[in-house]
Amino acid sequence: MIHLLDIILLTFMVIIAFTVVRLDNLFAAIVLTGIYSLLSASVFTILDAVDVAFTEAAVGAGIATILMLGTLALTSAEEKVQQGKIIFPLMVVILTGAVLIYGTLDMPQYGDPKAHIHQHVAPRYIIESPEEIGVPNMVTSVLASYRGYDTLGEVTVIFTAGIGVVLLLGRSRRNKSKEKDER
Amino acid sequence: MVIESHLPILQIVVPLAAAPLCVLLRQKTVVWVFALIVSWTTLAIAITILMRVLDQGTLSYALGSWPAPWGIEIRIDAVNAYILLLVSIIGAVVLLYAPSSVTEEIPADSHHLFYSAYLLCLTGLLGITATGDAFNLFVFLEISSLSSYALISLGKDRRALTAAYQYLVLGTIGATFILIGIGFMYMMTGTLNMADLAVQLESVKNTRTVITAFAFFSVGVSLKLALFPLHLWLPNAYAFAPSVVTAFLAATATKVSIYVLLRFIFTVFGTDFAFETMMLDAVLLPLALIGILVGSTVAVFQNNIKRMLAYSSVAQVGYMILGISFFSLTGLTGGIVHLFNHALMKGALFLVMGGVAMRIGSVNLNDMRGLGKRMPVTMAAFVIGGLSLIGVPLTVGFISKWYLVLAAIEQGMWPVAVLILLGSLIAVIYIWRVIEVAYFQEVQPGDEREIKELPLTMQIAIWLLIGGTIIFGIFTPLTLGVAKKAAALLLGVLP
Amino acid sequence: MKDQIVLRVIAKLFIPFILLFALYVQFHGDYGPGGGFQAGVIFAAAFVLYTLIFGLEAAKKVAKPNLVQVLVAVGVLLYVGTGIMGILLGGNFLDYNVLDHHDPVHGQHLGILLIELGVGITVASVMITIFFSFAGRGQS
Amino acid sequence: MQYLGLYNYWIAVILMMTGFYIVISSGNLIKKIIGLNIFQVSVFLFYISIGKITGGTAPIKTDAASIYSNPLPHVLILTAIVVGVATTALGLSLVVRIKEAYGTVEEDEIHSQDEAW
Repeated sequence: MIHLLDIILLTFMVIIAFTVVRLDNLFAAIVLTGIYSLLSASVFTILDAVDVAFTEAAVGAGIATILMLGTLALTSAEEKVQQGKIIFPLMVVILTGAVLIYGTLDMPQYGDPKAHIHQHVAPRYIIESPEEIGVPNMVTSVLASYRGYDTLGEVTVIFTAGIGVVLLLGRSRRNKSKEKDER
Repeated sequence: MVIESHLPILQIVVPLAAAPLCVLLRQKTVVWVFALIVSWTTLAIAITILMRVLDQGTLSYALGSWPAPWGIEIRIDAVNAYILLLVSIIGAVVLLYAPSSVTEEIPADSHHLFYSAYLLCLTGLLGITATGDAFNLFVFLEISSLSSYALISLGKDRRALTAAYQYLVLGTIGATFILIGIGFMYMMTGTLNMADLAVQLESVKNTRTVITAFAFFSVGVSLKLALFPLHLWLPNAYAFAPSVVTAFLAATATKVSIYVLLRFIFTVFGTDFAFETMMLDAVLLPLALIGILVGSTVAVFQNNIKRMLAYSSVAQVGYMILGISFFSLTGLTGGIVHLFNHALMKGALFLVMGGVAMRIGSVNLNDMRGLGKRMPVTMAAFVIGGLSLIGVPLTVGFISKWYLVLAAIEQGMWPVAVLILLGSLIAVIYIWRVIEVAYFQEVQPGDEREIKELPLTMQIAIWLLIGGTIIFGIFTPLTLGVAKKAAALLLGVLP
Repeated sequence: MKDQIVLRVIAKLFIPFILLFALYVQFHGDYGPGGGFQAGVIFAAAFVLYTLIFGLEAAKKVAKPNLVQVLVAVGVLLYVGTGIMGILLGGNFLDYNVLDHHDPVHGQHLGILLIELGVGITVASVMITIFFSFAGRGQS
Repeated sequence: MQYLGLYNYWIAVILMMTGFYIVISSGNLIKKIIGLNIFQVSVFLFYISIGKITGGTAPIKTDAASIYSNPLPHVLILTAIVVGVATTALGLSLVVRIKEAYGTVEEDEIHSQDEAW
């Protein structure tokens, strides 16, 4: 059974995504992308993924939008109207999409409790983790303990991004030009 | 506490923990010495692991002591132990080379961050190679990718920025494709552990979902390994990145991606599915051949020698994929041994170019006139590396080409054998162009500069790799022996 | 926005609550949604707000860039350190059961607390660093 | 009727492809990053959809519930969101530097500058 709200939200997401494609004004596109993230966070809530919804709202709609607007302030707000580069990308996308749709045809029905994904591996997290780990939130148990190594990787990814951004933007431009003079 | 049983995780955690420590240490010489110690420790661990694997068979390490498939597992057999060794050798040798070149190319107050990012990239590559979990592979893939983007962007030329950006976009598309592939597989099986996936996929193999999963995963990985025609990010990235970064990435990054492809084709999906249902060989063989010919030909027309070597890398990736597409023990052995051999020679050649850039301030062919006399030791290394790239006997390049040609003949594919040799002939042309300019042309009149040879650490690093190309070209049991074992393991036959 | 008295007052009122909320999310992740990552982002959001209202210079006085960079590393090290403790106490890497030999479930609690703290510290300080880097670019 | 059960997946595919289209068709470097974001969020939507069980609740143990949705996709996507924002941050800082070096963030203008150089 599909939630009515789910359908409505998803439809809105499609409308927004299509609008972003057509927009030349980058400011509007960024704001709409933020709304897109918020809507997806709402869908995640309906689909029982509250942790993910929380994170997507904070990161996708929050941090990512702020960073994009910040970048916009440092560059330019209008996208140049593009010439002609439509047909090839459209073909690539239609082909890729067709393959994906083909792939969905053998998928278990949405929400089917008998699907393989709910029968193998996951039951242990659901049935035993409250006793084994002693934490009611199973997502926390899996994230921090069963798959704690992934989370270590995740922290390392964030750390890498921090290092990368400081390497790129940490030195002010003034220093750099001074250095050139010295050479 | 038995430290030996923890080697698989130490292989990754040692460089991982060292990266934040570099940030704390700050002082540039201290950081370099520290990173150097770490990278050589990593190498020592890799050697120990390989010896243990050859001795005792597959190593498995359960993280958090959670048994797979509930927890994440590190799983090392002859195939990835070999790749771990390759990555750590290059990581250690390139760091030995690094200080003078990095001082020249990177502002002094960013050195600690640079080495930190370098170690992160090493961590990512080792992590991808060692893991036995499909999603964990994605996470470490992103660690190595993000650090590569940052490292590449540090090149002096502003085109390094656009190259890094282009790589970021294409790399992220590739990673997202991989994520889609993993998601489809996960959906049909409920597991992420590679060994368990292999078992669970058996019953759902002919579903359209798994076929799509395979397609997306392969395309994503092919983007990462720069398989023709998905190689577009590579030439500029290698040409404009700092020399140290180019040498390290050229020798390791694409190799690790090829390993991922091998692992998923042979271990996870299985050969029946990959080669019979999906007819992978029919796709890979022509792409590999076109890649070899186009990559080599374009290389001939480059004036920037780093860029020339980058196009040559596109061709060399073709050779490795060709080895896989033969789907035979000989072919696979050739492909796997070429992973190792190419890393040695291409690493060395890029290190030489780094030295040239440092001394004459350019890697353009026109500026290299008379360089054979001005930097005789360094250019001698280039000549030997070049000969190996061509595939001259007594170098490692010969061993890999020999096996590939043999594999082609075995299958009665004479035209393919001829094309492999044709690729070598084109390599003769582009290597000769450099040799001609460096040895048979006089220094440009008016250029009175005193050009010194490279400092000792750089020479040692270059000659370690060049030494490898000769030693492993003559005494083959180590590289070829392990490659054979790895190929046999992948194909599920006795060596 | 430095001259907007209303904004300044409201910001001063709000920021402590945002920080408090971040701490709540950090330590309540076991029971409800949340955890180190979300907490870190919210914590950083407080500084973003502070910077927007009071300017970059003022913000850099509160969160000194060098200190923040140290914290970036500390978070990762805390995580790795917790993992290595598992090895030192006789288990595998990231094995929390051995952190408390008498009560494995308590060991799990402790392990999760420590690594979530590591995540929170690194995420908050990386986000602040990134924001400062972008904001600093606009000024020079 | 059986295809109605695939509705969520199909929408996810359409959204993915919309994002992918923005990435490969746009010549503006910021717009490409926007596209990557939409592409990735749509993949997240797919993952979360496959974890849903009809009649299930959020995977937080309570006395009131007996069926829980699958927590594993949630964990994977939490990690993937972090990876996504890390990529976005790095990509945007590259865009800022490119703007400083070239004075533009349009691909074709950058290209023509490099040609002339």
